[in-house]
Amino acid sequence: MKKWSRPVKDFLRATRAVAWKDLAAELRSRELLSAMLVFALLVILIFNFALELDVKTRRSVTSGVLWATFIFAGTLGLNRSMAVEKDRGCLDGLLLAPVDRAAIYFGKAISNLVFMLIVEMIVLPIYSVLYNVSLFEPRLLGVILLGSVGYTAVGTLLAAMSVQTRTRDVLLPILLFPVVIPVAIAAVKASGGILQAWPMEDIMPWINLLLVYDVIFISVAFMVFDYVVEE
Amino acid sequence: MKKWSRPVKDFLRATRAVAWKDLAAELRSRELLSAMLVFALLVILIFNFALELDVKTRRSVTSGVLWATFIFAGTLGLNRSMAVEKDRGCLDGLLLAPVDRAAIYFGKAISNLVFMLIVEMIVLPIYSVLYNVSLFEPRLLGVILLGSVGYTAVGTLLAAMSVQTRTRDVLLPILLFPVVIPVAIAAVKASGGILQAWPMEDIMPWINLLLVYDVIFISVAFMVFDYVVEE
Amino acid sequence: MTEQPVALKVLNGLSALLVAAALWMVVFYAPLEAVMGLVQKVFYFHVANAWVGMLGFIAAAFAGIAYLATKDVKWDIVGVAAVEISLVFFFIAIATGSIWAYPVWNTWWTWDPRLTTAAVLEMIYLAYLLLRQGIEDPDRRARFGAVYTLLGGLSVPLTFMSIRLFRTIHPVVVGGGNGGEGGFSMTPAMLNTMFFSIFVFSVVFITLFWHRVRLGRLAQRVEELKLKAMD
Amino acid sequence: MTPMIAVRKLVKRFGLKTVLRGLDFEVQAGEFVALVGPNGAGKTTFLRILASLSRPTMGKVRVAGYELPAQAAAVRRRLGVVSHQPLLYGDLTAEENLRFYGRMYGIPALDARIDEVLELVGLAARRRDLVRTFSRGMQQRLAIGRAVLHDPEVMLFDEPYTGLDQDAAAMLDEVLHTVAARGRTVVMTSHDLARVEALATRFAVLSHGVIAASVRRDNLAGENLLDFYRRTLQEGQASA
Amino acid sequence: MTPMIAVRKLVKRFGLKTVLRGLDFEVQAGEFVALVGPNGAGKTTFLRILASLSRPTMGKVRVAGYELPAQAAAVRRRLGVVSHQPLLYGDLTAEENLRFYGRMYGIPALDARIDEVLELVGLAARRRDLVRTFSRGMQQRLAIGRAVLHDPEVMLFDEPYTGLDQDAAAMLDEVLHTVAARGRTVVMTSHDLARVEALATRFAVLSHGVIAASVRRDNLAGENLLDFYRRTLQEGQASA
Ligand code: HEM
Ligand SMILES: Nc1ncnc2c1ncn2[C@@H]1O[C@H](COP(=O)(O)OP(=O)(O)OP(=O)(O)O)[C@@H](O)[C@H]1O
Ligand SMILES: Nc1ncnc2c1ncn2[C@@H]1O[C@H](COP(=O)(O)OP(=O)(O)OP(=O)(O)O)[C@@H](O)[C@H]1O
Ligand SMILES: [Mg+2]
Ligand SMILES: [Mg+2]
Repeated sequence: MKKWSRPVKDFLRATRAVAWKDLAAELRSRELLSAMLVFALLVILIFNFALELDVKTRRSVTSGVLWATFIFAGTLGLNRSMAVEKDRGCLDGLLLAPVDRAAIYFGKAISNLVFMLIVEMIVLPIYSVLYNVSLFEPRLLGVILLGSVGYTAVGTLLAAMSVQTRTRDVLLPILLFPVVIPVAIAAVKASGGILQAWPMEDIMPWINLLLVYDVIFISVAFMVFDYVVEE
Repeated sequence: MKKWSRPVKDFLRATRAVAWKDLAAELRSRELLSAMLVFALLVILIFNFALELDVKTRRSVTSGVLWATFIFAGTLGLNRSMAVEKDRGCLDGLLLAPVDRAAIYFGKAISNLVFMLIVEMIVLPIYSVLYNVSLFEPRLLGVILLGSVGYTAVGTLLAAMSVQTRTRDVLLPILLFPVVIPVAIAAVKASGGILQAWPMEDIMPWINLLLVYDVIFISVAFMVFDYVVEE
Repeated sequence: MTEQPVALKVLNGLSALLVAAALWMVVFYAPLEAVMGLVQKVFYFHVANAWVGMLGFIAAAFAGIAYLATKDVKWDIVGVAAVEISLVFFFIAIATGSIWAYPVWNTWWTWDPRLTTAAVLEMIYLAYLLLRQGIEDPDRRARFGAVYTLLGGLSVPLTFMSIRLFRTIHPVVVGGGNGGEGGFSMTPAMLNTMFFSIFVFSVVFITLFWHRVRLGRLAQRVEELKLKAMD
Repeated sequence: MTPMIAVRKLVKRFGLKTVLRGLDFEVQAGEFVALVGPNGAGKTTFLRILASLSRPTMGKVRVAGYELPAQAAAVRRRLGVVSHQPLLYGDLTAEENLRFYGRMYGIPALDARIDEVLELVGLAARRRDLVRTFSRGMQQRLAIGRAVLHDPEVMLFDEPYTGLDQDAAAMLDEVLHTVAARGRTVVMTSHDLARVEALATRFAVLSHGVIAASVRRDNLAGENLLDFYRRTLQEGQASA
Repeated sequence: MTPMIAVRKLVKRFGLKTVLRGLDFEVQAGEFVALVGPNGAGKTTFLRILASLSRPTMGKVRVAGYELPAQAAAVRRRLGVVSHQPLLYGDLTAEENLRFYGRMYGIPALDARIDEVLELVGLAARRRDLVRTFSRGMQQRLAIGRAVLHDPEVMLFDEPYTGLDQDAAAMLDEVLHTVAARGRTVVMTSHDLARVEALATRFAVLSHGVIAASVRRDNLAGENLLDFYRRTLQEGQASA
């Protein structure tokens, strides 16, 4: 393996440091994860009441309900994770460090992604017990990973924006939901297809769409993050 | 009409003053209402994806989707309306005034209720166009009023609590949803019954339950609000 | 600066004339479609508004890029102008579509991918307005606005392509089959009318856009003078 | 003469942490008391209790002749407070903010009073501007206007000079002088001993949860306030 | 000798509002400059530009020999900043906060350096406590530790004394003296002219978006700083 150049190493070090401090703080308090988790369960509960999910309809909507849950709970997590940075002016502290701003973006995005994946990995078995559906399907996990990557890529960017506005308490979901809908659709379709055992060639277009959006979102966010945090 | 005594008059004056200043500020910026409204539409959109609502299932879930929408959008509004009070320490300013704290509670609850009702009155026709269902039914409006009263009664109280915590960005829905579920169920059942033209004697129990919860929530909130805002 | 430039006055008149001409063509020149009859005539305005609206959104994204690259407020004014006008045009497209849908599909609305992506697109730019409203600092407002139009622009191609990628009931007549419910094949006269009304609405767009940019400039002048007076 | 503020054996705990430990304190009508003490001594906590924003854990507190917390409403009517934060609504104009608070206090002839107060704090020209467009100094001015709107008998000021420039500080000095001249009672906290020394008629040092010392300006006897403050804290440390 | 900070014709606009209007400013290595001026003069804005947190609208800014904003990373490496807010994570301990920032700066032998800094600001005993349980003064101490962690050549302090009690202020005085003795360059804003007068080697008055006057302590010629400040502002007004 070729040795990485110094700037690349600095970049990775900074990314790791940012992600590490989020994870370390969370490992201690676990307040973000527990909030996301409780909220996710409440959303499932609300869906349950709202839709009186019965066995027949249940199957066809599983992937939709799951993704809606992830999206709502994810917003909560993104909001909180950025609020922490605004709290005692930490965002300025980050920006004062001699590291590439993209490293800060990736650090935050990684910790957000990890939180989201953890919540998803807990919600999945709970959901499958509650509704008696089997969700253990390696391909499903792959789709969930892809969907979550796209979601947190653009979510981290928009959370960094919304937290700097006057209406920060309400803005994130409003900004995020419409933009992230292509990812959500592709994820719902792909997971639905997998759960209903569609032939692979019907699922692939959706997975490809997911991949395309992941790449687009990551590169756009990477390029514009600088403008979002500078003054 | 009997002349009201001085304390009662003071109480009403303070309640009116609190509600007035929220409404005056909102009338100018309209940012809370537009945020709630856009968010409500987004929630409907997400539900739509999640559930691929088709014409057959649609009818039976209308009331559930509507109420889930109101609940999510309402949380947004409650959060923002209380965040405004924390912003420049205004909550302390309110508490310093020589008025009964219950008047402050009712003032906030009234403005929250008004915002919620306005949003509902805009969402209803949009929803009925989007899903091609008729929602103009005086009894339905009555149920929506009752449900919203219960929701804002307890929501205003819990928002006052959550805004004073460290994790205020995430706490409100987690506190509110489980508590408000009885109201939500009763409201969903009653509105569903009305939309599906159940006989009135099947609907009445739910409306009674709503009334009971409204009374309970208002009186409990009225009694404990003092403890929530004092230190 | 206060007086309208001659070219703009000419455009005003021209726009009025062209709209009249387009109306004439739609009513008298374009033939009646065999199956759908009169409502099909809405087609010409429907497509023209949708096209112009989407082009405006794309233009806003480019203005966003230009703003981020140059930090020249001019581009911010251009961006807002493009978004605001396109929002109206695109809304007209949705409304006319709805009017057309009622007799043809027997519903005002259905959650078809085309309709949904169109609704999402409209929501994105509503969110854009809310975002701007929540920011005081004009630089940040312009920067965040630019970033968001960039993200929003990503959804335009998806909306455009939705009828060509997914199974939908919304017809494709240009460069595609005759799919969908209510599709038809265009006679040359229809084609002429369509292209003419696209041209007409483009001119109307440019006229309005010019007015809006002038308004933005004037508002800026007013701010400048206010600041001078305060100094 | 009954004192305007009378505090006996006041204890305040936050959970297990005891902040005030049996504090005794008295202020006569018309006095201007400066409350000084180290970070975390409990000055803000104490003022919040006097302002009825926080409940004493134990002890007796009387303000303007009324018991706290039992007769809080009567106390609040007679109290003006300036805290770290301006207690203003950003989405309302200067005038609307005062009108709102005026209604909460039930002030008669409110419009005239609002004009008067805006004049006093020098904001008459900006009365129709949203408060969130105000600079920090202007917000602080309006916060002071808000506190004196109902012409309270007792004023509580928590570090009101924080962040103010020389001009704004001079304006506040003037307001404080007017208020004192009209016989109002003032309690103010500050870390700026030099400023406080020039203003107050009495100095009280809050340390380890009690008023460790209290001295009238006339009795400082040539010693400067900083030395007095240092000495008090050292004695406290020695005895602890 | 090239100056440590060199600013030429700096203009900063927020939208249409011009805050800095062609400001010229130079600081030699080892100088301790106090930046004073009325509320809203643009002191914080100026320091944020020097700190690379905000971009100049026009003009040239060089810090430690590097151009801003082009060579921001090089400047940031050599810069220590204390702002109004502590820039600390409440959910991390004192030690973890320093470790995090240490990693961001790529400090070698980090553990030893952290011990040293905690000792310096007097928080060694509280190193494993969460920062959110710290009092305001303790947070400010740690913020100072954070700023000096990587031993920066240039330090920017924005009203660092705000809210500090006498002890904490003395600690900060000491840190500033040590820093100055080691030949570091310091720019500090404050509204407390008395304090500033005792510390800085040069005073600069920021008013109407430019440095209206700048004087070395040796050249104050018996005039006290407050008078100098007042005179400068008046002359500015007269000429405007
Ligand atoms: C509310 C409902 C509707 C919405 C939101 C909508 C939206 C749009 C949009 C955004 C376009 C422009 C994009 C493009 O040209 O590909 C479009 C084009 C078009 N719409 Fe609709 N539409 C609606 C209803 C309808 C209905 C009911 C019909 C007819 C049955 C219809 C027929 C067409 C046709 C023929 C085009 C041109 C398609 C082409 O480019 O080949 N639309 N519509
Ligand atoms: N709500 C609270 N919960 C727990 N502890 C508190 C609370 N409010 C204050 N404290 C603690 O009480 C002590 C006194 O705080 P207070 O704010 O009254 O100090 P202060 O004298 O005003 O200090 P400063 O000079 O820094 O303003 C501090 O140790 C603080 O941590
Ligand atoms: N992000 C911003 N957007 C718009 N205006 C701003 C922004 N930041 C500062 N200003 C304006 O710039 C001016 C200078 O502000 P700044 O905070 O630099 O003043 P200051 O000298 O630090 O004042 P103080 O002594 O009160 O701290 C003020 O009028 C302020 O309103
Ligand atoms: Mg205090
Ligand atoms: Mg400042």
